[in-house]
Amino acid sequence: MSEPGRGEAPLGSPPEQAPPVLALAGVSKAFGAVRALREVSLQLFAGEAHALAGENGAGKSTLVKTLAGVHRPDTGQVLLDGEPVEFHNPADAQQAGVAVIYQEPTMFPDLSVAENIFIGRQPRAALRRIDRATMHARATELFTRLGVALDPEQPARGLSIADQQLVEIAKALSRDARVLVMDEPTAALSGNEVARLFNVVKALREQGCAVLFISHRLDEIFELCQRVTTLRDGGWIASEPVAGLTHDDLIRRMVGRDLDTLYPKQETTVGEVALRVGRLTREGVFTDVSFEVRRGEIVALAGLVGAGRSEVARAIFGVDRWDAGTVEVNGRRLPAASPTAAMAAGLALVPEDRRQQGLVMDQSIERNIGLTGLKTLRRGPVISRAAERDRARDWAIRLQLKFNRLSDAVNVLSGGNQQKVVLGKWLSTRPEVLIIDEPTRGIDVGTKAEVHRLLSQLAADGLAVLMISSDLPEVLGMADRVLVMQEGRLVAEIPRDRATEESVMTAATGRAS
Amino acid sequence: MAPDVTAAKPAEGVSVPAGTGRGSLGRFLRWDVLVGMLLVLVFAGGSAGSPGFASIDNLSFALGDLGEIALIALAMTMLVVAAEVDLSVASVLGLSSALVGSLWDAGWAIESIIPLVIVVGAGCGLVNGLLVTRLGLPSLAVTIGTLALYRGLAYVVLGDRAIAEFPQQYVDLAVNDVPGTPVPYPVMLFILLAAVTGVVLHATGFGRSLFAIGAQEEAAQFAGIRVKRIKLTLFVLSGAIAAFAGVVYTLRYGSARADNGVGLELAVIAAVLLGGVDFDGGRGTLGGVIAGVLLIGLLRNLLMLNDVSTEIQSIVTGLLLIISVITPRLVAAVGRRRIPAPASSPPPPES
Amino acid sequence: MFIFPRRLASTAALVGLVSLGLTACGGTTKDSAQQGADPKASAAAPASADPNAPIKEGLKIAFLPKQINNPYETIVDKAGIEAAKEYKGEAKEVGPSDASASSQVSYINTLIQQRQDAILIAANDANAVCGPLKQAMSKGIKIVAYDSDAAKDCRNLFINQADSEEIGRSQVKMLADMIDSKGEIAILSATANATNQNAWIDFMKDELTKPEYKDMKLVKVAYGDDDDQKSFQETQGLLQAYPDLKGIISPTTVGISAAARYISGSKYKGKITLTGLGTPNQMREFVKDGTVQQFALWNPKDLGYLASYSAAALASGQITGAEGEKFTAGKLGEYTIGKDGEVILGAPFVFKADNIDEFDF
Amino acid sequence: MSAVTAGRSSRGVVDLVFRARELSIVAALAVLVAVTAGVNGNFLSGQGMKDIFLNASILVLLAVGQSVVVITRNIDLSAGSVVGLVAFTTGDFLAADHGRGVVFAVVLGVAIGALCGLVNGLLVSFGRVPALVVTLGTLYVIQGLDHLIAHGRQINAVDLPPALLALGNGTVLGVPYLPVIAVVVMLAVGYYLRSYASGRDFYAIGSSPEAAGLAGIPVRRRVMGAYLFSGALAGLAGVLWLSRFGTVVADAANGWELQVVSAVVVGGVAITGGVGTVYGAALGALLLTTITSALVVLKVNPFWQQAITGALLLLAISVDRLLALRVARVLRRRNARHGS
Repeated sequence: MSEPGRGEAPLGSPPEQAPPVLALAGVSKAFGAVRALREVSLQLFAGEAHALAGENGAGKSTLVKTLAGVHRPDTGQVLLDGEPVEFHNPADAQQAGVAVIYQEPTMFPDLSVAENIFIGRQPRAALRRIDRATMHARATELFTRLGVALDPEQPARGLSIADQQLVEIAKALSRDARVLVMDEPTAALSGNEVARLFNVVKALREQGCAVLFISHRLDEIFELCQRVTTLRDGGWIASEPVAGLTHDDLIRRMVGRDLDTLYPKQETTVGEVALRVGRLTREGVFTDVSFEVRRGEIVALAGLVGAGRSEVARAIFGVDRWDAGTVEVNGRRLPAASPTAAMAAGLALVPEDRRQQGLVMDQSIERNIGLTGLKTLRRGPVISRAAERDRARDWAIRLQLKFNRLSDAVNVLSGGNQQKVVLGKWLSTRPEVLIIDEPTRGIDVGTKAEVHRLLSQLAADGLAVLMISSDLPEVLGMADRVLVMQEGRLVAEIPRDRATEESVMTAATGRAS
Repeated sequence: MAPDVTAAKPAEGVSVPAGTGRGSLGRFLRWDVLVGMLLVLVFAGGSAGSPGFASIDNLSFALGDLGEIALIALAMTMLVVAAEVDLSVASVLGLSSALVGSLWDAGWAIESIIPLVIVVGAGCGLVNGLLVTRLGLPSLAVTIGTLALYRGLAYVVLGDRAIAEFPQQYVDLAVNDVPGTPVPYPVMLFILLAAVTGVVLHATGFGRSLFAIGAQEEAAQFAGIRVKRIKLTLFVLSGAIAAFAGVVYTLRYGSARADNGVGLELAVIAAVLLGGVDFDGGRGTLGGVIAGVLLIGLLRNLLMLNDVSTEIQSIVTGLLLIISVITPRLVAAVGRRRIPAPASSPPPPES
Repeated sequence: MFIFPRRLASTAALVGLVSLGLTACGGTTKDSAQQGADPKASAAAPASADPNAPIKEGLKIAFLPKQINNPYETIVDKAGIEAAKEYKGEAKEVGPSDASASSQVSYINTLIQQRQDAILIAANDANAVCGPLKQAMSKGIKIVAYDSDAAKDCRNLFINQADSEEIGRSQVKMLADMIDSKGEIAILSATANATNQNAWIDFMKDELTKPEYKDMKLVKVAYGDDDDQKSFQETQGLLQAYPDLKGIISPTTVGISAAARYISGSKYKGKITLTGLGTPNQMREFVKDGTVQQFALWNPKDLGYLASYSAAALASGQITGAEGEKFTAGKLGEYTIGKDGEVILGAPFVFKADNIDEFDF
Repeated sequence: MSAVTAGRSSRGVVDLVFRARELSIVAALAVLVAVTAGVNGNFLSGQGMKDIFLNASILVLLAVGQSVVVITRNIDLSAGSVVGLVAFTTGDFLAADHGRGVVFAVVLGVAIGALCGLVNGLLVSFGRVPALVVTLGTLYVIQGLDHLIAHGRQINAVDLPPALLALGNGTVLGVPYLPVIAVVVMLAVGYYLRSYASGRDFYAIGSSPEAAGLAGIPVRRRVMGAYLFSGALAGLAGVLWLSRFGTVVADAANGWELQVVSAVVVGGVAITGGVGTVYGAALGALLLTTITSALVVLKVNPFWQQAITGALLLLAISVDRLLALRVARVLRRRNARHGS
């Protein structure tokens, strides 16, 4: 595990003289019977990066949306420069200088990058016309300030997630935002992209901007922030300087108890080859990718976002077509582009995007778990509801799923529990090879450890696991071998004992070491 | 990958919790149940207030008159559940009618005409399906195109002719009641097919797949469901059923014309939506659709019997349609006060 | 690549089985059906008519036009409803908003349930309405077709506005007079399936085979679908496609007015002769500005009036619909039933600049 | 860094395709007109051109209104029925008293249309129900109202004030009013959508309704606006319909909804929103009308006309899609070559 970076000299305590730029005072928000926020207070000062920590479901997103004007508090106040204000809608909040960067970037794919930045506030020429030249010039200027090269006239469709984040930040910059709220901006980014983002944020902070930063990666909180507010179950736990805290302190505040190790890797005996990928190529996406995964092994596929890792996984599983190469599971070659055949051969893929790809959000837990087993749940031509329910209950118990009823829609579950449903859905197919893409993205610390323990246990039981992750500590903590991809090619294979942050990042960025 | 075909999705500022229809309130106030209750009301009111309404003759006729719409609605329900739509069904019906007429006129045996026409209908559906699944085009746009194309082909086949004089034993099959019952043969066939469709939609893996595709196509694909093939199957099925409905239509009216069934697609879609199937896919019940078909048919029949003008009938149909989509959202809005939005879902109480 | 899934195959098989199961043995073709068909039992006609029977009071009769909201049909039906007041009957007009046979059928059923004494129908499709009409007749309801006939064995009477043959032939004659029987001509009809239109067009074609019209050539039958815009555009197309076109016959009120409107505003005005069937109110402007010299129509009010009385006579037992029977239609006087139960209103009236102002319908 | 160059060239490709969308319609039009004129010189005569433009104008107006709605990822099926309602009610209004002003009639027609649009807009944006279903419902309702008001009556040219009829058939400098009105409306709307912030909002909403809400765009108000505008244009189209045809019964423009949607789709406005221009939609409308006229002039069997129109629509959207897929592939390869 890496040493938490504390490069910046943290300001020990908030500057008491000026009132906070933005503050919440005793804010409560309930949805029906559920109280998402209970009397939460928070103060954001100019020039300060403030972390918001808490498990999924602790109320972080509700808090962000309250600041953004999406939700209005039931009780309590939002204070701007010490004065109570009411944000009726996102536009009000933006007017007040609050810029929010959401977990998933909110782009207009059909509009140009420049328009995405200036939508609703385009520079005007005579007769209130849009002044395109000025707009593009200002966009270019913003990108120069951010130190990135993006073409303002390029359509946003097809931008990488990292680039989309940058456009969002450019948007915030262009508003001269006084408060920048970032809801898990790094979830989809990899090492050097995070570094680039942090440089930008630090510069903003130094210019007097208040930053509210949310991340499940504790290292990042320690690297970037001066103070941290912790929420648990919708309630405020603490607001304190980061300086005096350790990882364990923070986890204890979030979880309310001590956690065992986050990466409970078990030693296993490696068996025969379960998955063999030979010279797999999809034009323009990845080229000549060959590797194998053995039983009992956890192989991590590392690299920057956009290096083609998820795309390889999709092709192996057959969601995308490959143009050349072979995929063998237990020595049997798979046809191209057939998830059905891949499943029959014993493959399972826990996809990257839980909400879009992993789950049918409106449907119940039991239906989601049953979806991969429609053939096995049949009694005659008809699906047996009892069998479906048994299967769901079985996995819910095994995975320690927290739920009310199995017939509840999965969209009422927290992110971690949703990920457990996805796991249950796939493990119930009794796979021999499990491909798991970003196993713990957006999952709180407690559940994260559970997922890791589960993966470890599965490998020990003889499952072959291919894990894709942008979370380097996770890669290093869990993998027996690390494969590194860069620009669509497999560039390095690093065994566990030689894998370090440095060796992986060097390979991923293609810099000669 | 196919773009999402929710052309008609309402623009909305914040995401609407989609699952709230299944909330505690929604459990009892489901639209399809309401439609069923409305149907009972119409029936009871009609029997009490209009002398001719509850007579066997009238009901038998009213049922028979719904035959084609009901048949096509079966396939349409499955399509809409899978978040697709087929606007070309009435044109396939017309093409099928024109083919039946011209082949019959050319001296073909009706026994070979019927299977052939159904195959042609399946072919029409196949074209729709291939354009939607292979090219990833929105089905709304594709089937507006084939709506014109197939109707045009019907005119090419039959032109201005109207063919009549079909063999009596077949006309009888389309018109007469099953002996001993007040149920016309096509309706009996519909009941059988509806039972099969109901089981397929609500109790088989295929049906589960449809709901998953409609609710979240990508997730369905990642779960190993053959999305494209299933959609293709649905379009083929829809074409074949529409063609078969064309045969029934032709025999029932004893007249094959190129313009048979013009505008029927809107009636079918109205019935399906009235039955509570979500146009965005992923939600609906066949029972609701059947209630919807019956409600539209019986209500129209009742209004006619009471000499309510067509204009008012049209207005009533339109209003029912609007109410049918507004009500569930209102119920959901009421439910939203008790159920949190998913975007900010707090942890569920531990079990 | 594409394999029909099993379920689909089984459905197809089911459909196939059903259709096969319906078959006895050997195919049923048009020929075999006609050979095997029972001689059509003539519709339940009472044994005899009583020419002296008075018209019953309180008769319930219903007009079922091709389409409600068609102004021409509205004029006809209103006149019929007025006529019913004269003989103390109750008349009403019901009907679909689209001109389709299927929607007329629903209305026939309703009228049967309402136990009307007589149904007057302008059939959208002669055959499609036949089944339910027979059913109505079997329940003692009298059926009178007007404007557009239903199949002969499904109605008691057909009130023909004018003899179809006469309409067809006279239209050709009228045009021939105006263009000296020379040049290319075209017909702008309503929908391709309109039975009365097609009957007239057949007679027009037949008339054109006569030697005196050897220099007239019918180059095209176009369909305006009784839609203004479509008829308009079809007229344009005709004039462009056939630059030598001398005359157009449009035997439909929508078609002739749209064509006249186009011609009056185009360079073709005065070069092309337009005639056909139209209402005076629609055509007045174009007759006055010289676009149209003359056109024909029967008086639609008389048509409705006659139809109404004939229905009453049928329902009262004065007539049965047999050839040769006579009845009195109020102010219009006595009519005789002709062949196939047809009653002909009279010759169409020709409207010209000097008489058009005498009419308002 | 190569991202800029990659971006520039990819933009070039994308731009070209979008422009190619409109260019290809122009090309198709040119070929169609050339072939037809080759067969029959009359097609390109002054009268022939005038006819084509006159025929297209009303459809162009409706297509412009519809494309604004479609760009916001919605649809307005009730447009045709609004034309019918407005044509009849304004006709009725003017026929009742010749002294009533034509200008007032135009305003009245547009107001009735806007009212219908308002109802649609309220239901779609505040009721949050699928636009297709709502406007299918209002289509039935408006049609029913129209028929109820008309009740089998007919408005004849003689009943209308000459000034109104002159609007439909008169010319300014030899060009008929109707196409002038249509072109002016098209240019104004096209310019507004491209060059005004609120105009860009429509594209943003269609591109991603969720993001639009979060970006502070007044989504409901804009969607309302789109419907209001589409309704008002349908109202204007109704008045022009009346002035052009003079004779109006209740079912004017009956069934036009699908034709309008076809024009918009052929014109390259994506039915999934966010993409397309009103110029494309107007060209699409022009193309569809020209095809109908050309088929008559080419003496194509009238029974083939509808089939050909349908096939062309399918061809248009398929080619469009194939082009888009091709561009995506080119972009993908290019990105791969340049690195990301």
